[in-house]
Amino acid sequence: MSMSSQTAGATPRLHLSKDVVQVIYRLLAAGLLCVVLAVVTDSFLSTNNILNVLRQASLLFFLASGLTLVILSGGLDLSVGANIGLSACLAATVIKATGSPVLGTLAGLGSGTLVGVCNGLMVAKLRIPSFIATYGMLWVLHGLTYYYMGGETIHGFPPGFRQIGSGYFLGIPIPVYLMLGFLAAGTFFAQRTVWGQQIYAIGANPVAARLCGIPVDRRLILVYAFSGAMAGVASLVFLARLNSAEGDIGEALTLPAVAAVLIGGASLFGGVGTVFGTFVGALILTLVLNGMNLLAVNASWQPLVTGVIVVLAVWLDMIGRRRT
Amino acid sequence: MRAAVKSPPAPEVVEEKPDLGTPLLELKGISKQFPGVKALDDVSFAIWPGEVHMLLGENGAGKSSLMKCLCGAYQADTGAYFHMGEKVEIRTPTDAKKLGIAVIFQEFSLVPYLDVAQNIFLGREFKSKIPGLLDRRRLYAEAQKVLDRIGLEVDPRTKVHTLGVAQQQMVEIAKALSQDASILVMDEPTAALSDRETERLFAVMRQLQAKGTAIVYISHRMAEVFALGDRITVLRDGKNVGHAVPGETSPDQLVRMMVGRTVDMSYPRNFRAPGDVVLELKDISATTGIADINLVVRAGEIVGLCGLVGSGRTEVARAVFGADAITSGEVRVFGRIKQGGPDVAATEGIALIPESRKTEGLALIRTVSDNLAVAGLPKLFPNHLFSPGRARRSAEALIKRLRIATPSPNQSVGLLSGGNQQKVVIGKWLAAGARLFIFDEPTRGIDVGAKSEIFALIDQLVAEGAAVLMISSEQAEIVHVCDRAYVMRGRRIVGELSRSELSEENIVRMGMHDE
Amino acid sequence: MSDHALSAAQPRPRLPAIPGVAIVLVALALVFAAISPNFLSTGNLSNILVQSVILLLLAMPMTLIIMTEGLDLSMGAVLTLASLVLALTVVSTQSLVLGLAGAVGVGLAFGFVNGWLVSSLRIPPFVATLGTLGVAQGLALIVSDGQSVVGIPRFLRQVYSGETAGIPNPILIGAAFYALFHVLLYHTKFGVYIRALGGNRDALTLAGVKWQRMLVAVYMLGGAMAGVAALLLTARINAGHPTAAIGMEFDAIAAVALGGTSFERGNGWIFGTLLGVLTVGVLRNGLNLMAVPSSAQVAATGALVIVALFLDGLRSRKP
Amino acid sequence: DGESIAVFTKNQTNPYFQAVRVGTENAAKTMNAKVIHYIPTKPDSIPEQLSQIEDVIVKKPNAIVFIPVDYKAMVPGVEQINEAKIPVVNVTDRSAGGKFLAFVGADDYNLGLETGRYLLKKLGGKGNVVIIEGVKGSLTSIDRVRGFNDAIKEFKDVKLLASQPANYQRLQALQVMENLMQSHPQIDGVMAANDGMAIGAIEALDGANRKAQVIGINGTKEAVDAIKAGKMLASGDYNGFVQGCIGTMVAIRALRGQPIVTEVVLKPTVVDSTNYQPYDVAVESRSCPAWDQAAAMATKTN
Ligand SMILES: Nc1ncnc2c1ncn2[C@@H]1O[C@H](COP(=O)(O)OP(=O)(O)OP(=O)(O)O)[C@@H](O)[C@H]1O
Ligand SMILES: Nc1ncnc2c1ncn2[C@@H]1O[C@H](COP(=O)(O)OP(=O)(O)OP(=O)(O)O)[C@@H](O)[C@H]1O
Ligand SMILES: [Mg+2]
Ligand SMILES: [Mg+2]
Repeated sequence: MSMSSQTAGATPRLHLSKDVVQVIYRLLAAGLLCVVLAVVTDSFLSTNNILNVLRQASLLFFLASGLTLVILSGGLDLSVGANIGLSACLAATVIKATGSPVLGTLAGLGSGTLVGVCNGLMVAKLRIPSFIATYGMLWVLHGLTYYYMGGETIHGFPPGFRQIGSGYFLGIPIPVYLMLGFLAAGTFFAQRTVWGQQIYAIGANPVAARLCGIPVDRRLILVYAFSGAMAGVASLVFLARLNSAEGDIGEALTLPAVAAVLIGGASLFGGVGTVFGTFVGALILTLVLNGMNLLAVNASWQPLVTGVIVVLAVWLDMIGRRRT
Repeated sequence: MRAAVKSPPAPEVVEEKPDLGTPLLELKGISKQFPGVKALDDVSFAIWPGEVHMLLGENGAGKSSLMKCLCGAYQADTGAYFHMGEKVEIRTPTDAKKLGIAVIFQEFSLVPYLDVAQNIFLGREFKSKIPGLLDRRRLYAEAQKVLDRIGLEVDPRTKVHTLGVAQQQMVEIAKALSQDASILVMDEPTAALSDRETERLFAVMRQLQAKGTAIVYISHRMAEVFALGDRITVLRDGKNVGHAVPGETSPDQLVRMMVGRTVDMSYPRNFRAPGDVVLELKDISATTGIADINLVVRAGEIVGLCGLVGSGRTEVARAVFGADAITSGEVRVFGRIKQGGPDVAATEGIALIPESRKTEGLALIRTVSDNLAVAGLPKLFPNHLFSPGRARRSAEALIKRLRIATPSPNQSVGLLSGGNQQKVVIGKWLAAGARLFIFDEPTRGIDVGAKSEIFALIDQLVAEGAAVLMISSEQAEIVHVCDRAYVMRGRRIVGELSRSELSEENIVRMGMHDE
Repeated sequence: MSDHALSAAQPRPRLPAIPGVAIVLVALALVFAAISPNFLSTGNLSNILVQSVILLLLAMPMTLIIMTEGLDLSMGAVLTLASLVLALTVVSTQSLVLGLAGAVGVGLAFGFVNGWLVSSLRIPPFVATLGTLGVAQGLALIVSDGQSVVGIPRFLRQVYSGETAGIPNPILIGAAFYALFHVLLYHTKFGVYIRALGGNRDALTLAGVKWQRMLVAVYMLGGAMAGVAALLLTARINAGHPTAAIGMEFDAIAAVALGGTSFERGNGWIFGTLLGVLTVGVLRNGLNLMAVPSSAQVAATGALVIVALFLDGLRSRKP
Repeated sequence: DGESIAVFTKNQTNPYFQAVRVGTENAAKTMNAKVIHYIPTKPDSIPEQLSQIEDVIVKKPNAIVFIPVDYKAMVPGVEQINEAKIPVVNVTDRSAGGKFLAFVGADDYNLGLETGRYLLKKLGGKGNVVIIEGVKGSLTSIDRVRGFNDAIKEFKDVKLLASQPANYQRLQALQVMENLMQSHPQIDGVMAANDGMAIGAIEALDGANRKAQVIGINGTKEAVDAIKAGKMLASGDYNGFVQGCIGTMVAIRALRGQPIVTEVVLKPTVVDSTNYQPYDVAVESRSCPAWDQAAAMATKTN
């Protein structure tokens, strides 16, 4: 990406902040998708289906929100999916062994965070490029999980624990509340705290950030730890929702999570993006899959349609931003 | 939109066109609009063969933009080009090349993992007899010739990313010279060079001039303007405000044309008795090669650090700031031993203004406001909660104080002119409330007006009790501004000059004294 | 990216300039040779080489793509689709040439689309190729209807299992393409521009080079190589299969990274990629010979990548 | 004695293959042989299993028990094993080519058919059903779904609403089911091509507070628990454990020159709330049938 073209693309003329403009465009895209689906199917606009979409999006969002901060800092975390697998299996074991959902929750969050910290240490201290460090971590985690599970599954958890995945409060699924909570917290952290600002600065130019006195290593470790912790959250919601743990539980989710962040307007070069954008990105991806299921699109076509929509969404977004 | 101050009308200058026959290249009525900025407004400009044409103006006046229009990097919104009287189109760099235009850009256009020779001949590779392949032998032979011509002693097979800033600048120059162009544009080529390389460059320029090459030269160094220039064009706020001839104009007059007011270029200082020791280096050696560095900076002083390019000044600055690891010796700041990286340094009140603004100083994709706030975040927001409004107000104050020309605090820093970018780098440390400032080439690319303001600012900082260590390749600056200076050679300190001993001759004598 | 154009001089290396991947490769080979008596047999070594060729064919163009600060996530899916097209064509026409043309054609088409999305529409490579990954995968399912394509004629299998002058064909093919890529990267304009595409695109613009076309060409090269790899893959599994090579792009990316090519600034080398591919091959082979459980193999693969890059990092600490 | 048997399975994540592996180990232990497992590090990877075959040939085990990750694409690998003259027994998925000592498996089609019929009978021969398919193109999925469909054809009043794949993945099955429930207000029965997907569907139904009868295939511990708890109707028994046992026994007996059988296709059993007890034990604590029993199940002998 050439400097002039890229930067030229990102400059609004008005005082309307860049982020706000991005978000508006992306919401429009999601809205358009909704209108299309509402017109071509009769079941899309039911309350049930909307809640359904939101709950499915929440699983993706947990992963993607952690990933957003990593990508903002100029890195990538490919290990989130594998992290879910390990954390879910550990949490499941602990719940089974102790009967205590609280201890299980702590185990899931703890192992997720620990993996994240390891990623952070590799990236910050050993200076291994994040793509590679977390890709290596992905394999290590898979290996550990496969070894630990030996091809078995763990299933059947106490109803109290299952609430966080399949429960409702005031008619709205609990994961949706969790999603909105993390959306608010993530947005606040990124936009309204000094640490968040420093993460943006690191992503935009790590060398300059270091020479500005930002403790780059510590912030990076924080970012990866957060991403790991969010994988831990996702693993718990998965566990509670699916009522069983198996080794490859999160495997298929890594690329969609990255896609959600990128559709949300973040740049893999770092320094650009918002948590809210990621939220909309996750929503768009989920809507596409939901729509295809509602329309009973032949399964062979699903990857193709998803692929085209991912590219279209990002392209429209870029045009939108260039216009401003 | 631009932040220029209201100014009295510029003094009247002779507006008659000298009768020199048909210009080699003439630009008429060039305008260029960027979002929020009218960079060029109906500018006309002409160059004749064999002349060195100085292009002057404040930071952000539109000099680089004009040259980018001239070489096809930007497309002008309106305007026409005439080559030897004939109307031509310059829409792409290729068009410009065909007309024999070569450019040395203000921002480097080098490829880090190609070697020096490949960079010099990028886009003009030599074909081998075997179709499709390259003639590498010829490439290195030709490159060696160009390097010899400008006196750069670097193996043409060296990868460019291993070179220092000055050497990269020389490669950039070599790249333009190798094109044997009839029009050569040089955008602040000497901003990163020391006197020795500069001399060499001037010699080459005189040869070219003798051969009939037209040279457009942009510089903020007044001495160069008068030493080299045949004719001068001054831009202000994107407009051509007049022509001048060096022999008939004084520096003061030129400056007034540029900035629309009088600027005191003697950089007045109030020398005071220094206070407590703020920085003390004892026998510092670092992985970067500097050895046995001893120096002291007291509160209320500006201490210079001079020497040739590559003498290790930057490395000393980085070692103090903790950016490079120290292998032996100790750094004392405010009497306490300092250990740790730049984050520790920043919390202890040290500021480093690095030499390379693009790679080390700025987050180019972020806004002016973001960049100005980033070093001062902990100070501005002690409770860790960031407030965009507060950051913006702080940025607006700095933009005013440093007179940064930007359409708004929300402009991406990458879109500012070179000098204004440099001001942002300085500005961000003012917000951090540092008490020991290390300036590495702080005035690189900064116009004369801004320069005197920045020195006034530095003077004010020391008056308030701050301590300053300043690196500059412009010896005149060191001589004018510093209380004392250390001279470096071969990565060691070879001497100290007190205020009374501080003169350009002494610096050169100490720093150059070759083995 | 070009914004971070040129860093200041880097400190001199403190360790000898041996790339991490070479250290790891030699160390692995020594360990396996010591533990497993079969490891150093000619049969086994040729085995490793033959097994590595398909990955090498993908990893080499991936190296170039990564050097342009790009990425091609669609490679595995395109390889799969090309393999199906090749199988279908060969089965119906009995012509190897037509089949190969079809496979390479599919690869070129996808390469062109990738390149166009990246260079003209300026869609980030990760997103663009993630999109075409889905398209290729979908098409693979559609043309095959989820079934394997079988009935591959004998002559196609011969391409993979045959020998020429006593050397297995895949090794010859791999060597020939390695030579081609070496020349391409170090002795042609294209190679110079690839580095510049990643290092400083503005420099190319200013030098009057139409780099958009170059970028499209790089991705098309990747597609074409996926087509060539499809020939070997189809011959190897004697079938076309809709998931045969899904995910192989990540193996290729890992091999490239293992080889020391960086994701930024056009810094890469093709020999490192060869070493990276061989290291992965040696590791898998050795662990299989030692009958190491699969779960440990999985973990070892990850650890290996990390270690090699860590060794590289030790050598050239960033300032 | 002490023969080494290389066992190839498809992946490390599906409990079914774990059952097969435990079966092979159990049989080998009682017969004083040892097994080494080869599992692709990437689930179901064709090139990787081929590479593993090549590596194993270098090591020359005494015999191989082989589940191809793809029954067609793995034929060249089997041919290499044949060339290396290593005796090999085919388990679970019947390879499309190559020479084997024997095939030990279950009949996916009949399994699908019987389990499907069981569901439809329980529904009283009428109602709306959906099918959740496995990985498209995999033999098991194709045959099981064919069986489901043929069962549906036998009942005129049963309507097939949709047939969607969820790749043998629990989460995908859950989401597919959630989405199907949106467009189909009345679903009476769900036929899933394996237990994991069946459980995923059950979770989706629970989440929406809807009821339907769900069947799966494989007879895993998890399914048995669900049947016990009354959440799942039935699971077709695929009995990987026994397949592993018999496959290994055949291989070892052949090495020792003892008589063997050449084909065992296990009869489908539908596990429901009336007959789950034998399945309600962890695979690790089951034991292989004696050879007489195994030989009695043979569908072909030489
Ligand atoms: N690509 C661009 N997009 C938006 N604004 C631009 C762009 N390039 C230049 N400008 C604006 O145009 C004005 C003129 O810039 P230019 O770089 O020509 O100044 P200059 O005279 O070379 O200054 P300096 O002495 O600091 O190098 C500045 O206000 C700058 O911010
Ligand atoms: N003798 C040398 N041979 C080759 N390169 C050298 C030599 N000395 C220095 N350099 C290069 O020049 C770069 C600039 O040197 P350095 O930063 O140490 O000096 P400086 O005094 O700060 O110069 P500058 O004017 O660039 O700030 C060094 O990093 C190094 O790469
Ligand atoms: Mg300029
Ligand atoms: Mg310096």
